[in-house]
Amino acid sequence: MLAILLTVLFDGLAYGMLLFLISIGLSVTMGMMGFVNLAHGAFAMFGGYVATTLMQRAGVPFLVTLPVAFALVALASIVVERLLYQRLYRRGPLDQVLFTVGLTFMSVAGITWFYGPSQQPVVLPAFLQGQVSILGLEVGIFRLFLVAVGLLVAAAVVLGVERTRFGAKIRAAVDNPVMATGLGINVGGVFALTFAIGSGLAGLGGALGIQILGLTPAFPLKYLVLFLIVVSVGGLGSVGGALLAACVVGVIDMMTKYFLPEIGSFIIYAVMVALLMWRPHGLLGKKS
Amino acid sequence: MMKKAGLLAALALAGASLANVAVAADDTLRIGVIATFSGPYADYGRQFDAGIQLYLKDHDGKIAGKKVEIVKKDTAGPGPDAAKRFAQELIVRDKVNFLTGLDFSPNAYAVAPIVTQAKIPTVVMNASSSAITTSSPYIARVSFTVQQDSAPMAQWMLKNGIKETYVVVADYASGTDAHNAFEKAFAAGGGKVVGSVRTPMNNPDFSAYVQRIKDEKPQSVFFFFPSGVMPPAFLKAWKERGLDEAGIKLFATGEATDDSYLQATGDVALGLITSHHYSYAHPSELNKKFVKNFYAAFGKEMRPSYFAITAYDGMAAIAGALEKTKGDVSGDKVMEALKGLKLESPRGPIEIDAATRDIVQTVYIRKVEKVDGELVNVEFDKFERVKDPAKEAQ
Amino acid sequence: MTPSCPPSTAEAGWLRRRGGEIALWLAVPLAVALFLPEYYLLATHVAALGLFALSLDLLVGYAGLLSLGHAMFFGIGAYTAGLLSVHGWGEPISGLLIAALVAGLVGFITSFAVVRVQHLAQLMVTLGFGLLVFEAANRARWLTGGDDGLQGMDVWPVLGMFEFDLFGQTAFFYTVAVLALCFIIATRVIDSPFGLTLEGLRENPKRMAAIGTPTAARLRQAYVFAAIFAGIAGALMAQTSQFVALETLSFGLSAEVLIMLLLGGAGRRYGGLVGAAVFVIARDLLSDLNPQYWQFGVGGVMVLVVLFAPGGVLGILRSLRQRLMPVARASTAKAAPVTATPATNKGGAA
Amino acid sequence: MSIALTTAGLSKNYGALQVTRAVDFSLPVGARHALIGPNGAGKTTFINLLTGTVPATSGSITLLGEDITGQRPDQRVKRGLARTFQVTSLFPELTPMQSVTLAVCERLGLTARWYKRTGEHRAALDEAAEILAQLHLGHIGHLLTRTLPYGQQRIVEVAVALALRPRVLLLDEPAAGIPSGESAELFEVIAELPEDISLLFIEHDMHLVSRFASRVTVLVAGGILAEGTPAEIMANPEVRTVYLGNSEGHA
Repeated sequence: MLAILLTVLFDGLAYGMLLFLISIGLSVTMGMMGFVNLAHGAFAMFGGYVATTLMQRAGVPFLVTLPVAFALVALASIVVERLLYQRLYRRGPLDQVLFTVGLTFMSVAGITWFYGPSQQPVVLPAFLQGQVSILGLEVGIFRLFLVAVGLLVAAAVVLGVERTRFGAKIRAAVDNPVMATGLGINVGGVFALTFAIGSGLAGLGGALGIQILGLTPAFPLKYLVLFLIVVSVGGLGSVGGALLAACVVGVIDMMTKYFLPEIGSFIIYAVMVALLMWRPHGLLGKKS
Repeated sequence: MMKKAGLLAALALAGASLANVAVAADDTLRIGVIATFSGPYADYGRQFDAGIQLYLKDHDGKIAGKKVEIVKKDTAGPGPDAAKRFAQELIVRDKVNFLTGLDFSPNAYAVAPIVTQAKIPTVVMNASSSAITTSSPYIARVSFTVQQDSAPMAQWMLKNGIKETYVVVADYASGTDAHNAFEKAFAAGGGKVVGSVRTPMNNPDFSAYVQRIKDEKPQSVFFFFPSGVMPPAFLKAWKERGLDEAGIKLFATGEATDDSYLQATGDVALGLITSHHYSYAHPSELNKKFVKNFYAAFGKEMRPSYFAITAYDGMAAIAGALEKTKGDVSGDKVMEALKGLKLESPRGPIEIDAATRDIVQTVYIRKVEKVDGELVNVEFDKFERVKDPAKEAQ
Repeated sequence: MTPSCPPSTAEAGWLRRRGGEIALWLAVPLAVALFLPEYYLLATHVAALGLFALSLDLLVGYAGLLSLGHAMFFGIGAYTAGLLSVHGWGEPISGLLIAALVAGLVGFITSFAVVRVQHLAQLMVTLGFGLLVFEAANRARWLTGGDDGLQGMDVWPVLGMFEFDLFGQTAFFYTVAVLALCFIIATRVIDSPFGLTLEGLRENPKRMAAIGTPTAARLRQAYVFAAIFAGIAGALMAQTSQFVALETLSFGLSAEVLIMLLLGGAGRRYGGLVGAAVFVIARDLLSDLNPQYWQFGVGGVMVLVVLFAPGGVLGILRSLRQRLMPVARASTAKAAPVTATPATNKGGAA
Repeated sequence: MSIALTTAGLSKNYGALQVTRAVDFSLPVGARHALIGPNGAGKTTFINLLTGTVPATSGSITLLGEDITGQRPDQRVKRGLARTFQVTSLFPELTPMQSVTLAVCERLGLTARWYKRTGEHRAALDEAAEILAQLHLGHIGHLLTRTLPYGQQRIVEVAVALALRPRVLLLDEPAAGIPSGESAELFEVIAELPEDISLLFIEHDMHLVSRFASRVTVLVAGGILAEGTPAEIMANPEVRTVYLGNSEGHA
């Protein structure tokens, strides 16, 4: 029984890490600029397609595609941000919703045009397949890999935000953009860079996620709700919060699937509502 | 307000009756296709379209001497309310003589009352919920029913010494049908279903369910998912958790190895045994020709899946019926003609049951193998003249 | 923005103000009937969704209350009307009223939770409720028919006179009539002190509290109103299509109706109707044009509207009008109540 | 003369931090009372305690003989306690006419009424128009608030508060952000307010204070340092030391 519990727990964490990777960017950018970027899932999708394209068309090894996916998506996102998004920062959230959902629709149709509507294949390198047993616990190697990457990124992000000058600027900008500007911080620039990194991470998540989330043009809409749950439950702009929320969501999801499959997604939604009732600003969100 | 409506209703009658000039009896045959052309399941519509176009190409664009006009409507997936509206619009606005397409069962059910009211012959090209043909006398089916493909799998498993199994189905109507039909047939032959789970439709990751199965160690597992994203995900989890190594045998219906997705699904599908009515590798001359022409028309990018073949046969059925009626498209005559219609399809001999307007066909047992680098469903056993078990039961 | 305060010069002024509108309300359906009878279905669809979007406008546009789960009420209305007629009570108008009642009740119950939170949390809580109800309906196959949809509806003739016909003529006029009625009521609500309060809450809840408004109570009231209208819209959809799909409860529909509203212009009485028309017609044309990639077009429209028509279609119309005739500003700035006092008539002219 | 508002031992602590220390304060009916003190003296906190937007840690507040310490802000408003905000807090997309009408409707308990147009509530509209005219805002009553110059927005602040027919009106730096030239005009308007309204206003400019206030309370570090007529306060050495370093004129 304990073994089972641990296995499920671990799978949940692996799943959570994936959600964290994809959602963290959304959380920070929303918390910082209050910009509602519902096209975030599209960036994750692009990451996925970058990876598959490189693997299929150019035979690039899986691990190499990951940093490329990160870089390309980050780059693309800067273009989008400078070209389009920054025009909308002064607009209300509703305009931003309409705009970013519109973008999502376009990207969905666009990807369908290039890649067709169906599932993209991904073949993991042999050394990431199958299971290993750790202390008698059967663990999927790929999921182990996911957890590792997730923790690494989380650590990097936390250190980056806590320790570096740039991180300090980000925190200042999140806490109070107006004051930050007053302190001579180029909030626009800081945001653009943060946005790029966040989107890049989403791209990385998208590439890593193909194995578990699958990859079709419907991706951005299919998982939007999940990402939003992580962001809101975690608390806007909170790295730790996003990590915590992602793990909670992942674990609950796995637990219900294993122990109460007939209940389906009820629990996850109920828990979300309950948590938001209890802490409207998220588990680790700052009161505004 | 109502007074106004009344007044306007009177006025409008003029306009309506104008629009109402009975179904145009000119020299073109209008066929409305309600299917999924966008969204996650867009491949269904694409395959339908290919099958239809191929049939017309093979018969230089004519059916019963009339030139054919196809009107496509996109439901973007299961969308019964949209489907119903489209059906009405196709009949009222586009004045179609036939309705066809219909990939999702809910969409087919929603259309039924409309075509009954309008007496428009409707040929279901995929929707596989058993009761669809009973929901309207103007509906005939050339595809299959979930029960029709599921029950034979159970019988074959029993025949091959598998006495207990664990059932996994997607949590929607067809999933339930498959579950019941399979369990019924399996139990009838002395088999035992030791456990079952219904997985949500939008569920991306099956590892938890598979882990559960692994821990319960059944002799075998039978699963049914709509073709597309779910089967590959399930098979991935299956391999990752090493259930083959655990000695658990896996069976499914052909949706799991839909030729459209099989290549992308990859080696995880190797060795999977499924029951279905069509594999593009079906070794008959007719099918070889069909596949050849298909590739010629649409390139090797896309394999003809069971959606393409049913679409092709759907057109053939319409043609066959109109041949009998000498081109008369009136609903009742056409339906009469469709009843008992026999066709030699690339998938093998098919017949539209005179009593139920549902299809009678051969169901094949296939195994996924690599044939010169390509993953294909190789047929190695079959059940002939299979009727819809659900209707046989009544 | 909308004229939230009508002129005080009572009914005569009312006719002067609304005369054009009434003409429009008569002309449009008449035009459809005479020239586009084969578009009855589409028009009916637009009308029902228009009412749905209008109901959402009360929340998003006026009260500044966010919702991503509004389809919950649309669906509940639809299933109420649907189940009634499946189980033998097909009288449409009473069906509407009961649907409205049920939706309103659910709205009242959930309102307490919804107004306790703001911003993203509010978005997610409404979304959460929506998803839960969807799941429930999906499970309760014995009741709702699950994803096969609710079949076997038998709706009786409207007022015992007008049968629902295949051409959707009755459906069309029935829907338009109900829409018009609801629109009049909604306009009343918007023009009332309560409506003004909602705008105040949207603009500055803190100040509303400071002038002594029990803000939560008012927001809950608005939420219930929105639920009721959404329920009616859903019931209309169910009765006219004689079918209820599970999708009427889906997150997709909640998002779609929000998009419609924003396209048309939130916080404007006609925003919902215009938005629904634009969205549905655009989608219909585009998907006929190209059944595979129409989404690209729809997305494009949304993007362009935000970039070049802030405040939606009506927003751009208004700012155009202002550019053309500067005086219009006074009128659009809801001079309404002020016209009473001579002092401001002077100012208005100035 | 009778008392409009009194506080007894009113205190507010945030943990160890004492922002308001046992303030005993009383505001006579019809008073024109100024509250002054260096930045961070807790003036606005004191106002917030009175209106109930910040709950008191200890002590009591009595409004017109009734203890309101436990009441919600909106309840206190109903009892006749209104305020304005230091940073303009209005309804940008509404007109002054609408804003004031809103306040009047709230006072008359109409804001839950949805079946009758605002236009049909003649009394409310006329009263709103009256208030605007009284504050010389009549001519801009129909313009969107966000389009108004800041000075006028400050007056609208007052108008909205007045519409509540307050017995006690708390003005938090009503002239904040207005060039000192114009601020006098604002206070002219305030000075014209009906006698029976008791005024407590926070103001830095001692000239304005001495012109418009009959009494002054000096708040320092959350406690009352001194109270008296403007002249007495100006003369008070303690006050001067506290204010030492502040620019000339601004006491």
